[in-house]
Amino acid sequence: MLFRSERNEVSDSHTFMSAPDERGHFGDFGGRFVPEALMPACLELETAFIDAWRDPSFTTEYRQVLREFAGRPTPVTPLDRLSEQLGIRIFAKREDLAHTGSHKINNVVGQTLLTKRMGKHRVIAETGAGQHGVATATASARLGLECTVYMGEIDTERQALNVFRMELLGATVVPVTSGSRTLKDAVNEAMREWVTCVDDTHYCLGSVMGPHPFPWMVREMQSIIGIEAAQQLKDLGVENLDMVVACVGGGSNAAGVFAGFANAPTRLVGIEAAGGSAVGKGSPGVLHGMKSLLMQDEFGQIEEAYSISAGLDYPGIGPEHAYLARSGRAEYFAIGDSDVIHALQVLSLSEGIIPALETAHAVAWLLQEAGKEIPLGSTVLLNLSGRGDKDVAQVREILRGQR
Amino acid sequence: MLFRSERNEVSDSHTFMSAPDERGHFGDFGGRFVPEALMPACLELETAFIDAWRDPSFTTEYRQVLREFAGRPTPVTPLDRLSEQLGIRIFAKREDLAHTGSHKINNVVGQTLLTKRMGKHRVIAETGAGQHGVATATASARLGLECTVYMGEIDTERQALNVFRMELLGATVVPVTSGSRTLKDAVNEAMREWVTCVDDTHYCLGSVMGPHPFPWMVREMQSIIGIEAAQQLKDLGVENLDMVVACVGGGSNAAGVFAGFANAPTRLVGIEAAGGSAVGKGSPGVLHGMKSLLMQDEFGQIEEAYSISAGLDYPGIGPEHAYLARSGRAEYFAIGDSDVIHALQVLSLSEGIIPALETAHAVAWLLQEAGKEIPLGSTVLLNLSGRGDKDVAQVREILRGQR
Amino acid sequence: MKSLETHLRALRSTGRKALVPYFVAGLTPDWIQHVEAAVHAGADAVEIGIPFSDPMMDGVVIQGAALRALEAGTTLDSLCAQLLTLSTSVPLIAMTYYNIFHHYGLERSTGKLQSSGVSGAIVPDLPPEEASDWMKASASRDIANIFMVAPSTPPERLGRLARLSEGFCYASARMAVTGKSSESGQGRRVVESIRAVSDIPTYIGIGISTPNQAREACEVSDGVIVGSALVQVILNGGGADDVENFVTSFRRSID
Amino acid sequence: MKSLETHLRALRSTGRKALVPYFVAGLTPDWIQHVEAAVHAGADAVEIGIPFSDPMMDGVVIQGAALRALEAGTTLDSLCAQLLTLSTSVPLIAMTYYNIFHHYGLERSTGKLQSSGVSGAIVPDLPPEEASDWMKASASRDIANIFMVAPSTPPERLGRLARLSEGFCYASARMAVTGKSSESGQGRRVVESIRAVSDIPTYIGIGISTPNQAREACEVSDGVIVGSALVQVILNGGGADDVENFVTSFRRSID
Ligand SMILES: Cc1ncc(COP(=O)(O)O)c(C=O)c1O
Ligand SMILES: Cc1ncc(COP(=O)(O)O)c(C=O)c1O
Repeated sequence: MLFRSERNEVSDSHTFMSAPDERGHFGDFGGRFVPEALMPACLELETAFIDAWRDPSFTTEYRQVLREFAGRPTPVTPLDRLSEQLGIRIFAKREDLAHTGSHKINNVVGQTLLTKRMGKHRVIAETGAGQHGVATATASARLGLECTVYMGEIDTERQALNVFRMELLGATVVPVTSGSRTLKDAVNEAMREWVTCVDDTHYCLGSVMGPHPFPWMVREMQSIIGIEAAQQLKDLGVENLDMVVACVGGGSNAAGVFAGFANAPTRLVGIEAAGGSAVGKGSPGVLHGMKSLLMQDEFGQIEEAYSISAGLDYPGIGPEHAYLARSGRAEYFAIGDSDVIHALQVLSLSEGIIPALETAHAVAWLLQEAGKEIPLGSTVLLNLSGRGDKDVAQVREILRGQR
Repeated sequence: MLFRSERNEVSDSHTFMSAPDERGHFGDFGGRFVPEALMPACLELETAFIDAWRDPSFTTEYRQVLREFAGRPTPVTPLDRLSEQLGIRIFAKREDLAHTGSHKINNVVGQTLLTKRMGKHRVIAETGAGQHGVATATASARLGLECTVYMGEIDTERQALNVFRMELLGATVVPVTSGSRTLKDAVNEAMREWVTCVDDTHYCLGSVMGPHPFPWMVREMQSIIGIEAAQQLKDLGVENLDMVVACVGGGSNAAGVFAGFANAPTRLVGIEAAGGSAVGKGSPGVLHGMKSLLMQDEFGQIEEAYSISAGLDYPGIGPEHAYLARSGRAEYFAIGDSDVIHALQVLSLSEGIIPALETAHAVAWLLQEAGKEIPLGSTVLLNLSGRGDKDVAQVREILRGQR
Repeated sequence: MKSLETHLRALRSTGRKALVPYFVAGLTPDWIQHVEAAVHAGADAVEIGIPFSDPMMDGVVIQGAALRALEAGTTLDSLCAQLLTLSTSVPLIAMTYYNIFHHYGLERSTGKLQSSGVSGAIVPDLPPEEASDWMKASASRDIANIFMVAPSTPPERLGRLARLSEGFCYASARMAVTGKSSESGQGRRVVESIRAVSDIPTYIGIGISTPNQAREACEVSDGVIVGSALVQVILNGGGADDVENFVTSFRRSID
Repeated sequence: MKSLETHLRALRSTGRKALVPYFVAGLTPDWIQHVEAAVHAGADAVEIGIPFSDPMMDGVVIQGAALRALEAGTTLDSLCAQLLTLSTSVPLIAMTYYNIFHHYGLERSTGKLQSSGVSGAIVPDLPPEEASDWMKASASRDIANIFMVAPSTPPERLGRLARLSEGFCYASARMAVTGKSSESGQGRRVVESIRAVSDIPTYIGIGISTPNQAREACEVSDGVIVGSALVQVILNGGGADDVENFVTSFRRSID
């Protein structure tokens, strides 16, 4: 765990990915921009998280559930055939093998345990494609918590099977009909709903975004990825990792894996979808309780993201990423939809791993930049954030359309 | 590994699940009933397997690939809420968390490594629902082997997404139009095809069936399940396991988990689909290269199985299971389609794990027999052979139809 | 003391309960006439909702209205220009989300508001912890910062919010976003808690949708804010007359 | 020596090449007439295919024919009853998969075959390693066991198969299941290997579909087995006349 008992101004101490300041700032970003009605819940959550994260009985249970239920540690797989093709040495951290098929489970296991510890018996969550929703429904079922998931109406139609999956797990899925009827609006709606039920309900946010303490807490709960990977690479005899590459929607899988290498001489690279590129096309702004980089028009209206992958279909990015980008510690690049399908095919064919479309963005960047941004001979860790099973129907349609 | 350097008559030594006799017999069952054209290939395979399985460099690589690529060990999860409901203590061995979503990967990792070792560059396989096909395509992609999968035409239509998944992984899927156009005929066709290409092609059979050495070899390659589970239960403080329960199609996941407990005082229970119940409704016969228990009519024509779950939709059973059943060492029960959906729902709701329909047969039996065949207070290991993601569309249709 | 607060304290001292209707700027081409009709019917101040794409504190009615206003091309610039055409002179209070001002620039925003006749601002997603830059920018422009107090606000926080509030203190009647509600809510309790620590005028809002609810609220508070119910009238196609009738009915009920 | 082998050796000593057509029993109601027509046209022995649900060694033609025969209700009992009506007297050789006999009972099966006039059996999925029970049961019924030798059979195995074979030894021309083939195959090599270890009559089958291929095969072998090509004629709706013409053309070609 990366918990620091003393929370410093990150920029002062010159260590990266330690705790934010008392108000949840990572440099100029972060904070807590929520209606007064939610402030007490955020403060309560902050206290509860700090307390739990320091409590060995909590962290022990958290790690035990990750191990016995969620399948951690996930392996690090050397991608031999792709490495040979590209002239760089690639290892993949296999979050696709975690229960429910992505890194999302790490976070929800932690947050649902925290929900119980806070004496609440219900969680709400937002979801885009449904990965975080399925993960939340899963962790809730395990603990017998009630669970309601907000999902843009368009997404409930596109991802009808994931809706059914959540229902099988006992969750109620509420289609959100406001705004663009996708992820951004699902977050709005979950926040609105949370106002009405903060007493007995925890909002189980799905990425390193939202008001403090969410970005910090979710990063901490995902840091297990990077901590494991650093050790596993050592065990595999890799002494100097040149680069870590991860896709970025809100940024939780990236933050989790970066956390293991933030203070090592390793380049940290986040890959956004070109149509949801908050670092590349965004500017500072305030949305969903945080100050961060956002895609917005000249009057500060938030723009709708568009990406082939629902999980990257978000106009913002977690505030710590905004800070890492502006401080230069991490770099962010964008990949367009057209390169993503090809990357998914290449990884499937060469390594026998069908990645999620989100993850395929990071793969596409490796294919594109090997020998350019990534010097030949480099050693690279790819965070394989999820499996592509949820996406194959969509990919099939797209490839059919191309013929 | 359960390899015994001396292969004994099983019944003589009074140990169970050791190697079969020289001709591949488990008691009265097993053997090698194949056309002469395939005999040399079966003999070559037997030699190659024995040689490889004794070679630490092979078993080391096999275990390394299982660890680094396939995600082993899979965890053992205490099913606390279900245990409380039923009054028995249930642990689940989580094969659903293995790469590609079921235990099938264990076998194909071994067989594809063996294919390379034999100097062959191509594999063929049969598949029903597509789990073994996807697993074979996966392991083949990883090694750069050519891969052709035979699949009943009806199954290619029912499981169009799995066909596409295999294609993404570089495999060629051949629809089989003969006979009942399902799994049984896919096996026939794969065998017919193998005759034409034994020189450079290995037939990667998907369960503990077929001619010697397949039933033995596949069981050995799946025994990692039981070996891991026995150790993990010890680590969890479980000293006396009363019962192991697994679903049985061909019987590979059951054989794999039984292997860890065959010579312990643990009841071994296999659950067949009522419509594919070779032990319950079958009689001795010869099919697909083996003597075993088969569902057949009075003139020895093989009956078509019918099950809600494609993976149990097989009129036979592996010969070692026939032996274990006749010797009394293991017991076999059958569960009808109507109980399966309910069991899938119960496990999803109470534990946050959506099982495969195959696996749900074993769950249904636990629900039905807790307090009856399974005395209250018993400690039971459920082999959770696969995840239900492949089945949710079908389950949704069925539940809709019921409303 | 900012001029809004001076004004509203003076109003209170006359014994009159403040009626503050809420409009979504730019919702219809004649929205300025709607504002004028409300003033004519007895509004003491008007909330000017500046539409935002992601109104986290608003229910479906105001969300829908904001979306329509945005689709009609409403911007901070356009609505401020329109405010200059207003023929009435009650206090105007801007209500919007922080990103609008943050993106436009804090100095630039407050300058714009002031020059458009706005003397107060409610920014529901800007808590005091994050408000210092905004408070600095608004100080020099005589824009009063109105904070909300929620039923969930604990005592220590409540004191701070009440003390920081300028103009009036916004007592949220319920744990909910804007929108109709039939229950009477917790406005009374919230107002009493504010009164215990501050003598600032205190108005109840969130879920006041009938004249009866308004009257009840005014038994304890110094005024009421009426939002969604009025916006609904306009969404239903109501014109200036309907607005006037609507506001009149509330006015009568609280006088 | 079983009587089938005595008969076939005697045939060979006359210099005549053996022509063995294959029929799927029960494929059509008049299948017995087809057999008779073939004999009339010069068949020296006939293979009687007993249909099985899962014919692992057969290509699409014979699979389809077997399925049709089964759907028509063909059983071991029914076809044996029909064999008794045959008006000709060439040797009959049963060909089927082991499960048919295993399930019917080995003693019972061989008894049934003998009493129906069958004097040989080809069971392609019964290798010598598993054949001892069957060989015991067939010994007392004068049923000759015919083993197949494949192009892939290694020398040691080949010797054993040739020695065990009774009646004749079946040289498989290619690594494939039954069905048409245009290439000439490896029959010549297989026959030569068998000749090197045994003087049993040796016939080539698997993929012999034209009179030309048959003639070529008989340059080295003692006879040919013609299966799928003939079954196809019947599947196409051909009657006894067509069978007679078909067999005649093969007879002419190898004489
Ligand atoms: C597999 C996968 N990767 C990445 C993401 C993006 O989220 P984050 O940036 O928080 O990791 C998602 C979101 O659904 C996902 O499912
Ligand atoms: C999840 C799962 N369980 C069980 C089976 C049945 O096979 P076996 O009996 O060989 O384990 C299958 C076959 O597809 C399967 O996918």
